[in-house]
Amino acid sequence: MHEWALADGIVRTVQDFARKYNATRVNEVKIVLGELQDVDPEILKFALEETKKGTVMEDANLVFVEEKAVFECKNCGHRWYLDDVRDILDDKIKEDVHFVPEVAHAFISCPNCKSRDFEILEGRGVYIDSITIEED
Amino acid sequence: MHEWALADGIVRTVQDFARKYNATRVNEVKIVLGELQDVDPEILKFALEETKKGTVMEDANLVFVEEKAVFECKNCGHRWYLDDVRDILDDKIKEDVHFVPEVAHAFISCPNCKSRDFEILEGRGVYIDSITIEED
Amino acid sequence: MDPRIAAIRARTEYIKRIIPVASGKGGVGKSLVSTGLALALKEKGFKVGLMDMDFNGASDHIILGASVDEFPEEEKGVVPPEIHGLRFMSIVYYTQNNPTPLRGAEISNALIELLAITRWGDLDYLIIDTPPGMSDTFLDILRFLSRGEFLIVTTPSPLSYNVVDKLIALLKERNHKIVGIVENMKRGEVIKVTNPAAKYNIPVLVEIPVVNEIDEVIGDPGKLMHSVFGERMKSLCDKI
Amino acid sequence: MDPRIAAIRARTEYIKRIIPVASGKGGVGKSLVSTGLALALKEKGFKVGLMDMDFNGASDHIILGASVDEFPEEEKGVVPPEIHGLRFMSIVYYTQNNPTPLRGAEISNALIELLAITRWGDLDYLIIDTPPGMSDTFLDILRFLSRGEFLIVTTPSPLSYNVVDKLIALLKERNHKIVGIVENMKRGEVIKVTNPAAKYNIPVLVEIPVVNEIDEVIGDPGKLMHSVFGERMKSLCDKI
Ligand SMILES: Nc1ncnc2c1ncn2[C@@H]1O[C@H](COP(=O)(O)OP(=O)(O)O)[C@@H](O)[C@H]1O
Ligand SMILES: Nc1ncnc2c1ncn2[C@@H]1O[C@H](COP(=O)(O)OP(=O)(O)O)[C@@H](O)[C@H]1O
Ligand SMILES: [Mg+2]
Ligand SMILES: [Mg+2]
Ligand SMILES: [Mg+2]
Ligand SMILES: [Mg+2]
Ligand code: NI
Ligand code: NI
Ligand SMILES: [Zn+2]
Ligand SMILES: [Zn+2]
Repeated sequence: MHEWALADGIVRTVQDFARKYNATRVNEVKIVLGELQDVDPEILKFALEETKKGTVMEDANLVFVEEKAVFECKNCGHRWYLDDVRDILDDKIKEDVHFVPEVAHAFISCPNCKSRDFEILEGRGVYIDSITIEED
Repeated sequence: MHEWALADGIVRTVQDFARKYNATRVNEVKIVLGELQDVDPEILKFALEETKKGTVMEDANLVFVEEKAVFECKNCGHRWYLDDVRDILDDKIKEDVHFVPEVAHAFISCPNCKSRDFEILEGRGVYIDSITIEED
Repeated sequence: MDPRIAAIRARTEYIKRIIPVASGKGGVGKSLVSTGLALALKEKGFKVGLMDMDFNGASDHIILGASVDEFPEEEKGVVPPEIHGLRFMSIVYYTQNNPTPLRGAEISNALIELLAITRWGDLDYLIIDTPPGMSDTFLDILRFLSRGEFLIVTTPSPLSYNVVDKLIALLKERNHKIVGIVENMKRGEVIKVTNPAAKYNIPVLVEIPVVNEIDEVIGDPGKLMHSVFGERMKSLCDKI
Repeated sequence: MDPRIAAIRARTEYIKRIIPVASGKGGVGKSLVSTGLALALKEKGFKVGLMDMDFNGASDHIILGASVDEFPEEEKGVVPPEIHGLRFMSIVYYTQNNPTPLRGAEISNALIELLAITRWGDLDYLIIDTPPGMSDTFLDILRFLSRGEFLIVTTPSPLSYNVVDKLIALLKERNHKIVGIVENMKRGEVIKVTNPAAKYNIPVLVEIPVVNEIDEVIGDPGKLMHSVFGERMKSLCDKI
């Protein structure tokens, strides 16, 4: 349910954007959901539908795109996917990472060299890919 | 003259690369020189010519490309170029930055908001853009 | 576009004053001062939040003797659990006490995430404990919580003064607010080096002596607040 | 491709032993131990380099009383100036004593640059002073100087032990070498919490008491080495 806080951030960001470009309405908002954070699209969608009521994005079409998580080891250069370390992730760990994706470093290490010094190249969390507006 | 240490790094990197791909000779090495570090291409070229003797890159053509320095403020988003702050840079500061480009943060701040919290997007220092080899 | 930036503004809207406790130098007592000050303010009847932003050296939960095994409640965000009357947020709720090495960019990302989801609600004070250095966390506080009023902690050592001096210079340069300086672990001898407080004309709000038995009260806020350290924290309340 | 990575290997080739002095915790005495140990090893006749990798909290030049106004000599790289018989490298040669806030990624970049250009030459020991935390600098030492043998500094406080424990866990996890632990600023009372040394079976090489007059010898290596602190550093030499 902390998805409401993310929804709130999305709506505010779209509102700021619309104001900046004098938009009369927002047609579409494309939202990327990074696999690592594992945000439930249904909950986020519901939260967004509620939050956007009465705003400039009231009638906007919401498009969700899922993004695979990709990791790269800074120590040995090895690149891997979430599926490669899926067996480490119990429910408690999944919840931890759901709230703060960076705590992945407490649980996951490079499958090749065991280092915790890796980068999350893609699929970390939630961000806005594009906003389509109608101008004055 | 600390350019010799950089030349040494370039030659070693090219040698490692050539070994990895079983190259019999290296035809060309393209080297990017970031404006901020202000490395003298003549000195670097001379150091490279000397250092590469007897190595797999002995006959390689050296191509130098200059890259403008671009800065972006993390605080206000403003983007600027080295020329915009040129008046701050006396000879002593230029030397400081020549050795360790990051110390720019000790001397330069965002022309818009005065924050020292900026990123060097491009033109920081020396790196190898490409190596062209002949394989076995 | 990062939707969390706008969320941070909304999440911190009803906080009256934000007090980052900083130093530049490590081991000067930032965590004890942050936690002690938060507890003292609460005793005076204020609504107080405490956020431990030293992700690699998180200490406030240890000083508080807080259990961090349960997740903070989720309700349109994350509600900071109440610990000894403080609304307390720390990354340790999510690390299961594992070492969690984070590079600066990741520290920044985690910090933004926590600020975007934590629902402090109405607060008189949000006290922020910070890591040493003037790297990502410090710069992000300047960026996202620019109305923060800094409380600077130092010890009377040339090694602290040197770093604290640089931190103050950075804050002054862009007119960030500084409420004052806490001089901690005074040993009583005369020191030849001068506190940068004088140079920058910043008030020294309180001096705290070395409290030999302090390690014995870590984990027990009641005892901490009854020690000499706690007494000084109470007097600090009236000066910020 | 970054040509500096290969350069680092070449620049550190003729160093027999690399000793990073680390803790995770700030203010435990890493800088005093790094500098004191380097001076003690030199007194025994070894060729010693000292590198201050705590860019935001650079302290070793202050402990050494070193002038850093002149650039290190350029000769096919950069030659670390000899200070009290140590080959000494620090970012302060290049910052003109200005505050230099660097985010983690920049700390990493500056560190790689310094390692790539510094010509230590033949050394028996390179002592590396490190910042608190386990962020970019720590991770880069593991990455580029993986043969480093860590000397861990702690104080006898639960707040230090907690962080030191995590640092040791990280080092052990991937079999990095640990030469031992220095327990600094012992105040003589019995502490109920146990040093993680026991848990991990790591030797405590030396215990250093609180030296009240230490601030008066900062900047004067001769006096530092004649203090109780200096005596402990000499005995540490034989144990690493
Ligand atoms: N007034 C004091 N007297 C004695 N010890 C103190 C005092 N203040 C702090 N300490 C000790 O100093 C160490 C560092 O304190 P801490 O609050 O963790 O500092 P920081 O957060 O700046 O790293 C801890 O071991 C703590 O117990
Ligand atoms: N044995 C000791 N006795 C008294 N003070 C000490 C002792 N060791 C260190 N200090 C003081 O503790 C502070 C931190 O020491 P420092 O070497 O800067 O630690 P770090 O590098 O871990 O931050 C300094 O003010 C220093 O003078
Ligand atoms: Mg959940
Ligand atoms: Mg020069
Ligand atoms: Mg602390
Ligand atoms: Mg230090
Ligand atoms: Ni959730
Ligand atoms: Ni040069
Ligand atoms: Zn790896
Ligand atoms: Zn700016």
